[in-house]
Amino acid sequence: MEVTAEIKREMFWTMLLARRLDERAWMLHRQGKITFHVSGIGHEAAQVGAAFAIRRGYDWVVPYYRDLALMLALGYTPLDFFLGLMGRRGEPGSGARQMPNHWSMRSMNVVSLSSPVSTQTLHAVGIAMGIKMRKEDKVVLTTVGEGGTSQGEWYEAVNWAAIHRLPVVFNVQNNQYAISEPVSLQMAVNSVAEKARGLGLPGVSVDGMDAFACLTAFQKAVEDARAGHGPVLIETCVYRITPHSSDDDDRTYRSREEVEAHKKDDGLLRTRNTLEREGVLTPQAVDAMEERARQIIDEAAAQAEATPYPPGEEGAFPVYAEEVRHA
Amino acid sequence: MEVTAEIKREMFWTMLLARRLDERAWMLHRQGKITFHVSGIGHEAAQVGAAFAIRRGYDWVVPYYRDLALMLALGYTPLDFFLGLMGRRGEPGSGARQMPNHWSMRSMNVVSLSSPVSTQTLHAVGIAMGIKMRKEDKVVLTTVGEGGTSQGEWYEAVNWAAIHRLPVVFNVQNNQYAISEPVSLQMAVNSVAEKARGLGLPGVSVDGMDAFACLTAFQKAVEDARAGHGPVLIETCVYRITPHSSDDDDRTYRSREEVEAHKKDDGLLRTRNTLEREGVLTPQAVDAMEERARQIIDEAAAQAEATPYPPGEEGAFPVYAEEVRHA
Amino acid sequence: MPEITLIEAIRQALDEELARDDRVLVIGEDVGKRGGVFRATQGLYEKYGALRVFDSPLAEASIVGVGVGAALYGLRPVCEIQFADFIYPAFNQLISEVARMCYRTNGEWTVPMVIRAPYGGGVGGGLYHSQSVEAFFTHVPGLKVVIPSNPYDAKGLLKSAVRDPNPVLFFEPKKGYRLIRGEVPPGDYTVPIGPAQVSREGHDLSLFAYGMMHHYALEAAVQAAAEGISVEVVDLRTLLPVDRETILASVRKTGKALIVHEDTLTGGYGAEIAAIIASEAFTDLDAPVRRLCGPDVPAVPFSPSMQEWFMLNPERILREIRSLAAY
Amino acid sequence: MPEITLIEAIRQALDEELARDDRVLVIGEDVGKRGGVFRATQGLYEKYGALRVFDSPLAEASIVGVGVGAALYGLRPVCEIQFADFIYPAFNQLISEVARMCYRTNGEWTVPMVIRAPYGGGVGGGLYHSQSVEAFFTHVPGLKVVIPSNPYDAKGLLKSAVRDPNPVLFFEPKKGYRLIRGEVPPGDYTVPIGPAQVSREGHDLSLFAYGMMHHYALEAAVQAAAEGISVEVVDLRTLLPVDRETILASVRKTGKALIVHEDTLTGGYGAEIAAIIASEAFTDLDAPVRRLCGPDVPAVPFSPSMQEWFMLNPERILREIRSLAAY
Ligand SMILES: Cc1ncc(C[n+]2csc(CCOP(=O)(O)OP(=O)(O)O)c2C)c(N)n1
Ligand SMILES: Cc1ncc(C[n+]2csc(CCOP(=O)(O)OP(=O)(O)O)c2C)c(N)n1
Ligand SMILES: [Mg+2]
Ligand SMILES: [Mg+2]
Repeated sequence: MEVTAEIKREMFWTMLLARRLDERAWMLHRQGKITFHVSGIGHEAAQVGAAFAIRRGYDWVVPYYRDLALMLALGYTPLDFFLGLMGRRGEPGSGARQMPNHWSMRSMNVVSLSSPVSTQTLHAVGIAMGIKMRKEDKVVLTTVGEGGTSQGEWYEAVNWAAIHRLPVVFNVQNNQYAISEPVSLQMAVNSVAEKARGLGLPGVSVDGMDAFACLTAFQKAVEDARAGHGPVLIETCVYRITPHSSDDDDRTYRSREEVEAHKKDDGLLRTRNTLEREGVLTPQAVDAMEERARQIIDEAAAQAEATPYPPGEEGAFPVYAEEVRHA
Repeated sequence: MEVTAEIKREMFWTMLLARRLDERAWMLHRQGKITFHVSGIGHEAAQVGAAFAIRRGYDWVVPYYRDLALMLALGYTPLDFFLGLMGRRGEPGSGARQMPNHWSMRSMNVVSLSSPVSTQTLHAVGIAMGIKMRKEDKVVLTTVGEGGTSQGEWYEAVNWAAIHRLPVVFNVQNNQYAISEPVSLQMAVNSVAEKARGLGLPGVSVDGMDAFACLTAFQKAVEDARAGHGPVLIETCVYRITPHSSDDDDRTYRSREEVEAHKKDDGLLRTRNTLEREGVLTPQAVDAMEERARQIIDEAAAQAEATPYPPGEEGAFPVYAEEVRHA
Repeated sequence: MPEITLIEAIRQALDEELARDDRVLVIGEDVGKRGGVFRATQGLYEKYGALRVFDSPLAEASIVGVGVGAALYGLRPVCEIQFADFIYPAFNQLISEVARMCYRTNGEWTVPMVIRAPYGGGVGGGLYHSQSVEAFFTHVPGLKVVIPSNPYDAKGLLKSAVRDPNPVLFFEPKKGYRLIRGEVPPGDYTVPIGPAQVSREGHDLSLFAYGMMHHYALEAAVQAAAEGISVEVVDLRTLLPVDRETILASVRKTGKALIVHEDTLTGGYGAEIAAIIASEAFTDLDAPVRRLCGPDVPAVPFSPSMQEWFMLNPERILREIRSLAAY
Repeated sequence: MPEITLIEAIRQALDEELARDDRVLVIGEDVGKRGGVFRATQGLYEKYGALRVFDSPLAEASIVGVGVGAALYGLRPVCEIQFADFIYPAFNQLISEVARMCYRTNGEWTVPMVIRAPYGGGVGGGLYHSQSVEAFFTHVPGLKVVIPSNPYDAKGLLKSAVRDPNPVLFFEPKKGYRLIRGEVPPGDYTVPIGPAQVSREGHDLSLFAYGMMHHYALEAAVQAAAEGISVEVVDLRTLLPVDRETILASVRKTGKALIVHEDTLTGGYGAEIAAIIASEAFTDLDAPVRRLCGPDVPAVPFSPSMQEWFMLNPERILREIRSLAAY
């Protein structure tokens, strides 16, 4: 699939929007307007690479909490995001029952996420079982952090998909930390890709700061999975530029120098430079995008702030399917 | 370590005793004298290879339910075995609370086993943590079936040991079936050894019908682990010659021809042939061993049958350590 | 009407549901060629193929987690846990995912699925093949919990479970699999999930039970009648949601309540029933609410003597009836 | 005496126990350099080193399972589950192994270990950072379950837990970590596991609570006193084993019982307390046993409005007190 200039600009736009939204969330937190934020800064390039490799709305997506850029690419809106951050009425994924970043978007085949890490990986495999039973040519993309790969459920999921050659692309976003713990405390191998090979599926490691390298890797994996060649694991090597969440203080476990070094090689910057070099973007075009992002974000944030909380009694349902009122 | 003729004879004797005990258990089941038996026939050579590679009573052992031969090598007696089969008073591992083959022998550092597969693998790792903390040069041997390696807990255990280079020898007794399911329904790779490599530890596959090949492989692994080089996984390729248990009917899922073929290449036969060829054993010596085994087994079975059940009310304790009466 | 066994009723329900709705699939260990270790799926693999009667890896978290995915995709998975004792590896999926998918997505996603498991003691299964696990799940909003006591209900309730838009845990009293026979019409019918059933009318006291204990309760009630005590027996059948109306109506009539279950006493399901009665029928009570339950030890011991000590039986229930009636 | 926070009391207990007994070690996610996400282990890594304050992989089954092994080896592990909501992956280890090691080996092996976890809502944590999980464990013979409500008890009970020869689950009301302060003597003392505590004497009704709800109960009791209602408040503190004597003595005195917990109603811990009272204090009761508990929904929703709807508070408890007093 050719990556046209337009696609490249759209990818960049999505990354940019994700970044600015995320930064706004941090600002809202500092202002005391929200209580919690978990950030995707540093992951955007890789997520956008994944998003643009699938048939959005046709393929299935089983994401995790850092996937803001991925979700935006799937049609999640800045307003959706703010409603989630603020727990306001009409939050689309859960009616404000879930914490921020616990996405769900049925219209786009995006499945709901819980907080315990890695449970979702098995859901991706179950969906792929359905796809296989129904002889569809759909693919499931599922994401998780590298720390999450220490969970037995993650292993079981990958193993099951490998045995039955199911159409799943397992994306592990390796940002080098699980809260405070470095990768060396999660695994004895140098990359998650090696783990995949031990389970009998291809494992690929790709530079997650390079959106287009990611796109290429995901396109190949998606193509293989769609063609019935079985699952693939793609490790996107990214870096968590922020603390784990707004509750974290990362100064206790990593140096400022380390973080600063990674900021300089950030995926958003790199993509911008590449696209400017290629003539796909001009500085003026980027400025215009920045302006557009700011406007969109200002408006969405204001609208969310103006939205009330759901009535408390709505917490009473729907415990069972019979009680669903808004589905 | 030199494998003297005496050691070889002892290994053969242990295998033989295990086999005859196991056959007796099947007979007792047919006679309606016991309600359940889970058999180790076909696994003996590999287990004896493992047992003779460790320092028995010094190293730790975390076994699984097929390990009769391993347990005999550790000092478990035929009487212990029959008391377990019949649920009689004085059964040493559990006071007849547990099903047969759920060993425990504290005097020999053999840890108690539950029925849910693979939980024990994590215990082995915890013991190895203690060994490391205390700077001992002990090693932990733990066993499991190949089906058990599908459990997340197994993966987590191996991963943890690999990360911290703990002195554990993980033995997977691959007998090609988990009840009715062939290996191809448990993993996409050709051997469990490959899984180990994906987790960053050496994985070795060895012919489990060859007791001495097993011995050599385990000796090397134990030596490495003891020297602080970290864990090793040894897959012993065996065959479950009997149904899964006395509750199983294996004719529903595998052919008689397959089973018969494996019987012909059984580890006990092979060891006998090897040792006779080497002049370590004579047919007369084997006959004498058979006779000794029969006597021991007859006596033990009779003694167990003559032993009463524990008083039912003993089931009331010890739920808590304060209630222990027999420890 | 033909008399069939409990297990045959379950097999029939599965067979008919697989035939009725091509979204239905069975997932579990040894459910394929082997037809299940209790033969609940005998012949179904041959009839519906390996994709719809699916031999899973030996991994319960996977069985349930993949089931969730399949349900999200639009299928109707019936997951088999080989013994209820082995449901714990799936506990995270059951509590974190299955039970709250509907609630957490405000109904955007639901997981219509059934989780079947044989439970209960008295079968020589020892600590890990005898457990009653219902109380872990009757505390979990979002789940339905069903325990049939007879073939008619088993078939009808299982069909309802398969068609229910919610997740249903379906625990089968395995001691009764072949022991309990009853009339079952061939072909389609359902028994609704929810209502308890007054299986014997009486006026001196109300006896609440389910599963095997319901049979013992009936036996005891017959004997009590011979002594002039009129016992109303209620088969709870659906444990969650609780059928408060039937329970309270019975107690209001008789003024005395005895709750019987095989599971251990403290924190067992009977506590909830007792608490409801104590709160809602206070003025109707002529005697303290009594519970007759398994003793507070971890599970049923193996030795026949201790197993008998653990298990309830009609005689012990009768004694409790006499004592309560005399209050 | 110095006033310290709940979390500081816990930190002190850990620190002093690590210093007192070199068999004690702490295992958990982010407990090392990070000092725990709630800072319960702050400074301990620096003081006792990486082996005794051990950063585990992101895998709760492992944390507990390795803890079991360590305990078998002779150590005294204190396992931290980062949030109680994430204890479910360890459920199999807790139920199948931890709770019944002593029983199943007739006391040959025991697993003295502590499993700590912050629990409870009202902290904006949504469905997966707010759960009360005690009822899953108060049903399990072999476990002890402790929930301290104040710094003095927290320190004294945690020390007792570390020294207990049995496994102890220690749930900490995280909303109170920094909110609740109290006098705590520096240095060593213990509070025994077992006895509940009458924290306020009264004669009109008995109110049973624990954790955060105990504080709300006390507040409500003070307000009730102003209205002329004399409430006896009992801090249950140890949930398993149940302190029947203290509970029954109080109810016999007041004739009325109100049980308050944050966890959802059906099948919650309060059911057992209600059942005990209904059975043992029947003739002393002047009113139905009441339970005031969380609503039967899967867990606390995120949005502040729905969270408030879910959570109990002193006002709601006061209303229930008035209603029961007026009965
Ligand atoms: C089962 C479980 N245990 C603990 C946590 C708490 N927790 C939330 S995120 C996290 C670290 C995740 O690290 P990783 O998987 O690498 O993803 P990242 O956050 O780095 O993207 C932890 C420990 C959790 N959410 N789930
Ligand atoms: C968690 C769990 N699930 C299911 C079972 C039932 N079960 C007992 S043995 C067994 C097969 C084990 O196969 P494998 O690990 O290969 O060991 P083998 O019996 O072949 O030696 C099964 C499914 C169990 N014991 N534990
Ligand atoms: Mg990470
Ligand atoms: Mg096997």
